[in-house]
Amino acid sequence: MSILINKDTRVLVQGITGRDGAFHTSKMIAYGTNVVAGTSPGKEGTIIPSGVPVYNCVEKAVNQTKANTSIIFVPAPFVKDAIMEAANSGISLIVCITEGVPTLDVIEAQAYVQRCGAMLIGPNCPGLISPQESLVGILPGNIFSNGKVGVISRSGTLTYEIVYNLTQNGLGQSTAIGVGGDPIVGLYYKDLLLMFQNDPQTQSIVVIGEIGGDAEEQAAEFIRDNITKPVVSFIAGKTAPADKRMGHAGAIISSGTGSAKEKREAFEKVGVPVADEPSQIPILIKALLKQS
Amino acid sequence: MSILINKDTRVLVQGITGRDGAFHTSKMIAYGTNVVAGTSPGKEGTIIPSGVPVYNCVEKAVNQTKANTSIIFVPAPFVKDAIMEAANSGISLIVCITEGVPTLDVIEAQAYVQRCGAMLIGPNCPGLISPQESLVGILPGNIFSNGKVGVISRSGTLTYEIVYNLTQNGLGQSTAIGVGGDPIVGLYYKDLLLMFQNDPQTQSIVVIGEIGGDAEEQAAEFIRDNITKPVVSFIAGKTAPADKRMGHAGAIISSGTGSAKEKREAFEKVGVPVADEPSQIPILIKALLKQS
Amino acid sequence: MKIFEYQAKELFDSYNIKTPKGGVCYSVQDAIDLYTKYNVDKVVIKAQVHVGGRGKAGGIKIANNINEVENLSNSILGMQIKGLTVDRVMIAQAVDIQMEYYLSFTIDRNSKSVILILSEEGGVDIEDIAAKTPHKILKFPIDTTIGVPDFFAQKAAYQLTSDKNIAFQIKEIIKNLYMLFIQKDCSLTEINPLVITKDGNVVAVDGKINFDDNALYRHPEILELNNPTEEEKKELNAKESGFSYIHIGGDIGCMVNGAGLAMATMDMIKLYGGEPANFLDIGGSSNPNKVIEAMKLLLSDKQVKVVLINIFGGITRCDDVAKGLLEAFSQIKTDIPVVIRLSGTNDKEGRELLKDSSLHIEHTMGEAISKAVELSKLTNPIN
Amino acid sequence: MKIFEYQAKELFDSYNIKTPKGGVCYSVQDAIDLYTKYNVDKVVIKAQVHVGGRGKAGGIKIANNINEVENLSNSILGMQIKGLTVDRVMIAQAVDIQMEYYLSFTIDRNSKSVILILSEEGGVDIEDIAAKTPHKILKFPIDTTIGVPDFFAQKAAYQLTSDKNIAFQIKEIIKNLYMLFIQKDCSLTEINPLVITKDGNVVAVDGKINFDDNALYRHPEILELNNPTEEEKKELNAKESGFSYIHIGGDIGCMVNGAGLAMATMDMIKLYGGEPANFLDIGGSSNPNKVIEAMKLLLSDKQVKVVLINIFGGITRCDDVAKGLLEAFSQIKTDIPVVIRLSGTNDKEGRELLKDSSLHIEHTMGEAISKAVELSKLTNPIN
Repeated sequence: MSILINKDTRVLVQGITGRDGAFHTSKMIAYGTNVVAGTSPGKEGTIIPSGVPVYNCVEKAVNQTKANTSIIFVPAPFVKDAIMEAANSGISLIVCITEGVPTLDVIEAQAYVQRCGAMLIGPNCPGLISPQESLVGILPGNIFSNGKVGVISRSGTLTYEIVYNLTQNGLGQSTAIGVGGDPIVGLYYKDLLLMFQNDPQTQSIVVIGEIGGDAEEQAAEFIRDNITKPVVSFIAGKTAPADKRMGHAGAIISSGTGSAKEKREAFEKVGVPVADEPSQIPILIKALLKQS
Repeated sequence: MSILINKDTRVLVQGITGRDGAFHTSKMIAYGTNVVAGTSPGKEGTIIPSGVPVYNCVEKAVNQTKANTSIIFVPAPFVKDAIMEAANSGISLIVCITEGVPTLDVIEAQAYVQRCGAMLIGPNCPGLISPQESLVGILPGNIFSNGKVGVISRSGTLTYEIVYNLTQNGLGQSTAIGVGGDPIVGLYYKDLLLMFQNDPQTQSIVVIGEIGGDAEEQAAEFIRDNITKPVVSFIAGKTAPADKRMGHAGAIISSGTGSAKEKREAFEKVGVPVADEPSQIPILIKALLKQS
Repeated sequence: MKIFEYQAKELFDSYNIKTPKGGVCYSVQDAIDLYTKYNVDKVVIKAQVHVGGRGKAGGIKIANNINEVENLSNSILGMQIKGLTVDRVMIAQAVDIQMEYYLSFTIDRNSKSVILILSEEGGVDIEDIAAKTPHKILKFPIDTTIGVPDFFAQKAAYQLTSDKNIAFQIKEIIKNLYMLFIQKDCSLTEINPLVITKDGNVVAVDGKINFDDNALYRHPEILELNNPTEEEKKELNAKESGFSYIHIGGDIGCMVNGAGLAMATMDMIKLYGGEPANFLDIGGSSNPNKVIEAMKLLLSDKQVKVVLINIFGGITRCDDVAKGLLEAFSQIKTDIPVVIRLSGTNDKEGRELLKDSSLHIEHTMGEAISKAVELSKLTNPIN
Repeated sequence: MKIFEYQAKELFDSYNIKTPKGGVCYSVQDAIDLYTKYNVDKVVIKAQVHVGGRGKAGGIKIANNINEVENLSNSILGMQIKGLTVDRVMIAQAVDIQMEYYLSFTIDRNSKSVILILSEEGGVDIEDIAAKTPHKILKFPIDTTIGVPDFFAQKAAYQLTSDKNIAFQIKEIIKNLYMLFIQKDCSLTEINPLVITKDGNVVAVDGKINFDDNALYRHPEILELNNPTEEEKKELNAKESGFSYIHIGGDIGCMVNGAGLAMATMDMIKLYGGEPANFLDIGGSSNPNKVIEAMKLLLSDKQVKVVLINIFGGITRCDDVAKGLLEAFSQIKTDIPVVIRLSGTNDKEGRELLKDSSLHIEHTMGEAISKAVELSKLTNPIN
């Protein structure tokens, strides 16, 4: 078992004829992901290199291919509509890769997704992977290996760095998810921690946080009350200046909260060790697993 | 037992300091209704003749008095806001008396009420009564008597006419509800039929319909599939010309549907006798009760 | 409230919905001037009236040159359509039609929301399509909390066409028509036909817009477009006096409190073999002035031979109603017989007050209606 | 994006939020002219800069007459506040303060929505209120599908006052400020203090508005208000070239792919005893031009003694990155030592390609950072 996606996941690519959409569709297919359909308004019936059928509208694509998960590559101004279309059409998991989406668009789209009983990951995220099962995103599949560590991260390459260290040290992953770096995103620490807690394959969890907001502090409280599996963490941005946006819109320390120090303290208070550098993560996990 | 309201109903009057609000508050109290609070922005703390405490906001009124049902008398332009405020503040049954409310306002308010898990009756309705228990509306309490007939109606005085006939013939009522005459209203035939079906006190049901829309046709299908108790009906508007608004905005025959004849046929097809005149209703009920 | 086609066209224009060149003319000279100004060959001349079936009545004609414009506008201006005199026509450029669709937004009682209706069968009455080929009517209920997002309009548009260019234009029209519907509080915004021209444009060739009367208070600019018929003016005056009146055409004038009871009264008159003259709901109060106004309106209908007053006393007590009626009838001089029935709260007291008047007093609805029908059958019912 | 207080005032005005008479001045003469024009006694002269703490820095003064206006505007214009030169001041009529409240809308990560924040403690930093008297901060998350209905704004307003007149004005301000927030895609709309004057008016005496950079494309009128500092211009230029750059101040210049990894790199430099000069995320591609632009920017910082390039190859393969770097470095002439670490997809091939270059090649992040810190400690690191 893994969480959110597995061999049975049937993926729809929204914006499949765009440059990024086409490129990552072929990457996902090469990894073994079951990509069943794509959308691009006005291009229904087009033959594309990956051979995936193209539809004008998500509803029809879902009806004809039973897609249950979508990945969004459409440009930022069209993301809100794309997310809502997916939710409206019965897609249950929506993964939005696009960056630069206006915050109010995300707020409205996320509220609608919730109302439809669906789930959103992202925007501005690398997607997720259940190694050897399914890859829905732009993560480099080759650095992942199947195993028992669940990974949740607000970052992209930093996740790869840490996963690379895990894989090198024989610690495969059940599922790894990049939740996205924007101020407002869909699924977040709490939601995913609970899924990993309930997933029989997952034995331990890595939370990769960064400065800004108080999601890590809240995650710490949640771990204390709900998670019995070992959790380790890394937090980026100790040296970031206050009130500056570090690439991720979410990574702003403002209003005196959201500093790396506060987050570290919150985690350590609930028994979650925080690594000083990415390479320490495998060591911390192994230590905790030995204890338990 | 009755449906929707009973001795335990705690009523809040929205617009209690207005002419109609104040008048009907005293009528409801005289009937025995437990009116616990009223609202009127800026008038919190005012002493009004009925002695009911006045608040600025529904939320505070609910917190302090545990009101669970509200009745709305505010002018039409403010009705949408009043309904949403009630739903937002945890009121579970909202009865809107005001007429002349813009249809789009009702659509938005009703959608919000549903989202909050509350129920709306009206607008443009006389309210409802569970005789000897509670009166939430502007119906003349004295013509009702406690008994076993459930009454659902789109009309006001026509309901009184029929209830008067019932009472005169020894047929008391469990609950009588005027759902309102506008194109869009809250609770409707189906919802209420099901409640009466599940109410132990109710033995038979009177449905008072009128021309316009296809609610009666839908109710007929619903009765066939879900209602085992005897149902009788009266439908007003046989002689109304097409495309004319007969006082009730809802009473327009248009697009070739919604005629009294079609509605009568729909009811008779599912074994619901339709009275030619109001005075026949008690006779039809007695006949059905004898059969069963 | 309804508006004329040319007014609807102007609203479409202001919401970026493409329409053919066109305008309103009150005279033949207007029509000639407009035709000359547009500098096109073929135009359509259309009677502007608030009823359907203009085409069948000869109110829509095609003109190919200035002479035809003169002759045809001359013949349409002043003609009668369903009892209404045509005082204005619309001149509009004729378009090259490739396809005709139907597109509207209206209120849907079942989904308790606004609904988008589409059909590939445009140019004919939607009622006819509904009757003959109901599967050709597509309905899309709207979630007004999210409105009409692009994807929704797009999905609908692709139901009518697979052409990307046409679908894009229809999508935009759907979005704009919805905006118009919401921003102006409409009860109907209809484009029929929505035409695909031979050169690939999507154009609203004819349209109908109705407004929610309850919301007119927030749209003074719409209220200005109102142009009621004589019949409608009577109804509007009644409304201003606090009651509802609709003329029907029989000989038994009715005055009832409550719309449902008023309809039931009309139905029973018919059932008992009589002919109701009108619908009249005087509402809840016992104010004598309202009764006087209502009676005057009733009696202004020269066909009326009997008046039937049917009052059910609820919150308003029957004795108060009786007092109001006595005061009213002390001011109204008429030879027409009046049958009255009072029931409900304090009905005995009410009937007692009226017993010395010239009114026919009855106890039940059935008795009152029997009496009124009986009186209406007398050649000279004046007793 | 941030705007000046006087620009915020103009936006408040256009959303019917009352503000004191006021305007911007670029010179002492402007200030005198405006003071004369307003024809009032007391005015406040406020430095217009994009940083907080103006008051403590002496950038806000009260002037009671024309001489004080001249002297004080003269002293504030040209002063330095947190490294920024004051090139404009705002002159605003002083108001008679009875109460000062705090009112703002901002984005709330937890409720995943917009949030209304109120406090009866206005006129001081909200951070200070949060730290000292957190119970005095009232938060109201907004359901954006319904926005801010009257009842909601009213409920909030009555938390600050029981006066009907004041509550009504605050309610209207709450609704208008929310409209501004939504219609202009703000990330913050703050009124602090929101003043109740002695004569019962509610006035926005100072305000701050920040905009969502991601949404600026739909607000050209807002983009026109932009007035970036020198530092911000550098960052904007970087963004246009496709990477993110923020100056920090140390001596180890960094170039990293990915924001999280870039922050982690800075953190580790510090951990290893070094000082990062900047944050620089070059993003995902191996385009040599981007590398050249980024290197130029890095090296324009004269404090930089070492450059550290930390690349994790994911979808972008390390050998492609290496080719890009080789091409870039063939064009960049510098004596500053460059440490490079390549890991991930095809890292061996990448390192192989670079082995004959003058770059210090390392395998792990730890090794690369150690090396860079070591080089930065040499008085003359040029090898």
